Amino acid sequence: MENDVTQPGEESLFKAPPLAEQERMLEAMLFASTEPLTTREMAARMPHGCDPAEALVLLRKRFEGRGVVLTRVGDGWAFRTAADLGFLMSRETVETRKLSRAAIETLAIIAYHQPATRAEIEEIRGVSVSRGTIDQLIELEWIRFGRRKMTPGRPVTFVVTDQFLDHFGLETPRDLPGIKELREAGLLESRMQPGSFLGAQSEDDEDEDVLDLEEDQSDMFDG
Amino acid sequence: MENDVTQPGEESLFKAPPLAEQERMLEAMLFASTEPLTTREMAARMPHGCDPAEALVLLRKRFEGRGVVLTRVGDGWAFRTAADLGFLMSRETVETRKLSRAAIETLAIIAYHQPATRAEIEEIRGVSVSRGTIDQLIELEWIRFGRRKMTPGRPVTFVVTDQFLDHFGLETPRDLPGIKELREAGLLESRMQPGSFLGAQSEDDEDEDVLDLEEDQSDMFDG
Amino acid sequence: MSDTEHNDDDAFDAVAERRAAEALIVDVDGFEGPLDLLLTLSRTQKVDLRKISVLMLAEQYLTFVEKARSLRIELAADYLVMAAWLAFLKSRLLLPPEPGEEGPSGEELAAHLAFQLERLSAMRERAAQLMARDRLGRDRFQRGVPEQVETARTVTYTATLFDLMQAYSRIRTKDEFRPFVLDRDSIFTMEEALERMRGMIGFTGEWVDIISFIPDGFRRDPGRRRSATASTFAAALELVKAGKAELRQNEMFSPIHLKSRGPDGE
Repeated sequence: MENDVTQPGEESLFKAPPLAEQERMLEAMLFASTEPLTTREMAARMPHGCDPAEALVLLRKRFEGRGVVLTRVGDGWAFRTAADLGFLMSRETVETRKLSRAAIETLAIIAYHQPATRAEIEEIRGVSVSRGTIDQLIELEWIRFGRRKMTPGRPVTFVVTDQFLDHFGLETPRDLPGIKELREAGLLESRMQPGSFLGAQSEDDEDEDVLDLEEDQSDMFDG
Repeated sequence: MENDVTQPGEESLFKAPPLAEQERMLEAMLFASTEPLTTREMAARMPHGCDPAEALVLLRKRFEGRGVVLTRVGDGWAFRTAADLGFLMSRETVETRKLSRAAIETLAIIAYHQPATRAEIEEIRGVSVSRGTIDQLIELEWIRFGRRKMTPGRPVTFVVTDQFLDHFGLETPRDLPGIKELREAGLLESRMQPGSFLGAQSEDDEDEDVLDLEEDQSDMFDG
Repeated sequence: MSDTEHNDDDAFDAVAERRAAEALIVDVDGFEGPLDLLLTLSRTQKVDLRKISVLMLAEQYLTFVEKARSLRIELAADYLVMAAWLAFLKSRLLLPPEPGEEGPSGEELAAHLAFQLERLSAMRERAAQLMARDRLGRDRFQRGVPEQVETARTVTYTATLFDLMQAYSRIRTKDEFRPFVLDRDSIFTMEEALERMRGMIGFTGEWVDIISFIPDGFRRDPGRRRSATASTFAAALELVKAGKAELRQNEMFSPIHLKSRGPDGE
């Protein structure tokens, strides 16, 4: 922004590489990385004036129907092999730990109800969530802590991660199978028992230690 | 893919998949493989009757001049970044290291107890905090100096920064999971009695005066 | 709420149902809580969950619990809590509400239970669909050899929230939660001073400058010296208080002398 005579637009016209060249660059970067890259990350590595978003459209189109396809994962993009060719890759398969039924259900509940509190998960499953279950899902990097709920006790919430989306081939959480129907059927509403029974119970026992900690933390805002 | 009329099962029984399909298979295998693949290895994984050599010619041609190229490596084949785009990979070599145990513990204490004085950190960790540890965390911009404590000696305090929140995906320091949540997630050992933890926590608060006095003392001897 | 489709023709079904219930009992460990069991029982009604007869379901459940009891199978407490609640629900559904009675009606409670079952069932289905998707590392694969071009290497430090939490948990669960200890070796405590002086004054019968009790390591460095001086002085006062020594000082700021009162001074 010094004493440029040219407009920023013109400048990038002269200096930015042609779109086809930008597409090559994206291709190289995305091939080289195992993890999804965001357009911001890619732009940072490309010469000044490049627009990854535009080149990305071309690149995605180019790989449509190919053995390797360009997939969106949350905010990022990644090349992944086409699902119908999985049979060729038996040797690359990493044997994953088998998840317990409790873990699978807990994961689904978090994905569909996110952000979900522990009490909500327990309310839906009708049983308490064991310590190991959440731990396992966090370790797999499929869930993480979200914002605290603005309800009494300010319970923490759980949300799914980009790794979750990547693993299950979802572009965004909105692409979860049947989520629209569930919402329309009112099955994603947090409805508690009239009166009190299941669930209400687990809400009550928000331990004092949470409060304790919060008190501690809230001190810093008083300053 | 293209205009398949036959079922996949029949296909492999009677005739090899169309060449375009074979090309897709090569593309996927070469992409996902951890090492270069020979045509023989690829043929072994593909349906009966496939000819990788022929499809390889097509695939190689397809990637000519692209961001990645199909390269011969020894007896095998592998995708490699085009030589002229190597500069894009340079940022990928940022080496990330895990924080030392001392640093992560110090950071955790500051995050949970902020504003925290050096003496408080030492009290909780049970060992003295090296200057390097604090310096490193400040350099990472994860902690900064807070207000001085209004206690004798007016010790400086440390608090976490916005960059810290950003890095750890927290919106506010209040979103840090509390003790109860840590325990529920299986991160706290059960052998620790909840009571004793609580006790320790509240003791900290009571001991504040004592702590500050001791720090005061140390200042005096620093002379 | 009571059912009209309960004909005598269903006698056969009732037997089959009872058999099914018995089979369930053997598998009581296979259930993840009472809600799960209720969902399984509801399947025997072979109707859409929205049309389920909650009353009939309550009866099925109570039969199950009764049966388990007769077979002397111990059920976890939450199963019994649910049984009690269902018995209460049943009475609410069957009896007209008492005048002035408070709380939700039987229908409201039944509707919520049906909602819970439908929701649990829906989540189960979705969970199964999720697990059946084309998964990374099983059906879809990432690049086998991520490329690394070695150039200028910058080091950044990283940690995840998980690391942070683990670290904090680790500190908080240390076996011994030791009280505050000064880990500074430049401090000579009063206890140490007292220990040292007790060992030395037994042999002295004459006035000695208390400075001479300061150990060698604490004489040079001003900070250490100050600490040792203070603690030695405090220890000397302690000895006087205990009647084991006498102190004297000729004038302000002059050296302080200490003399043992001898072994008989005890």
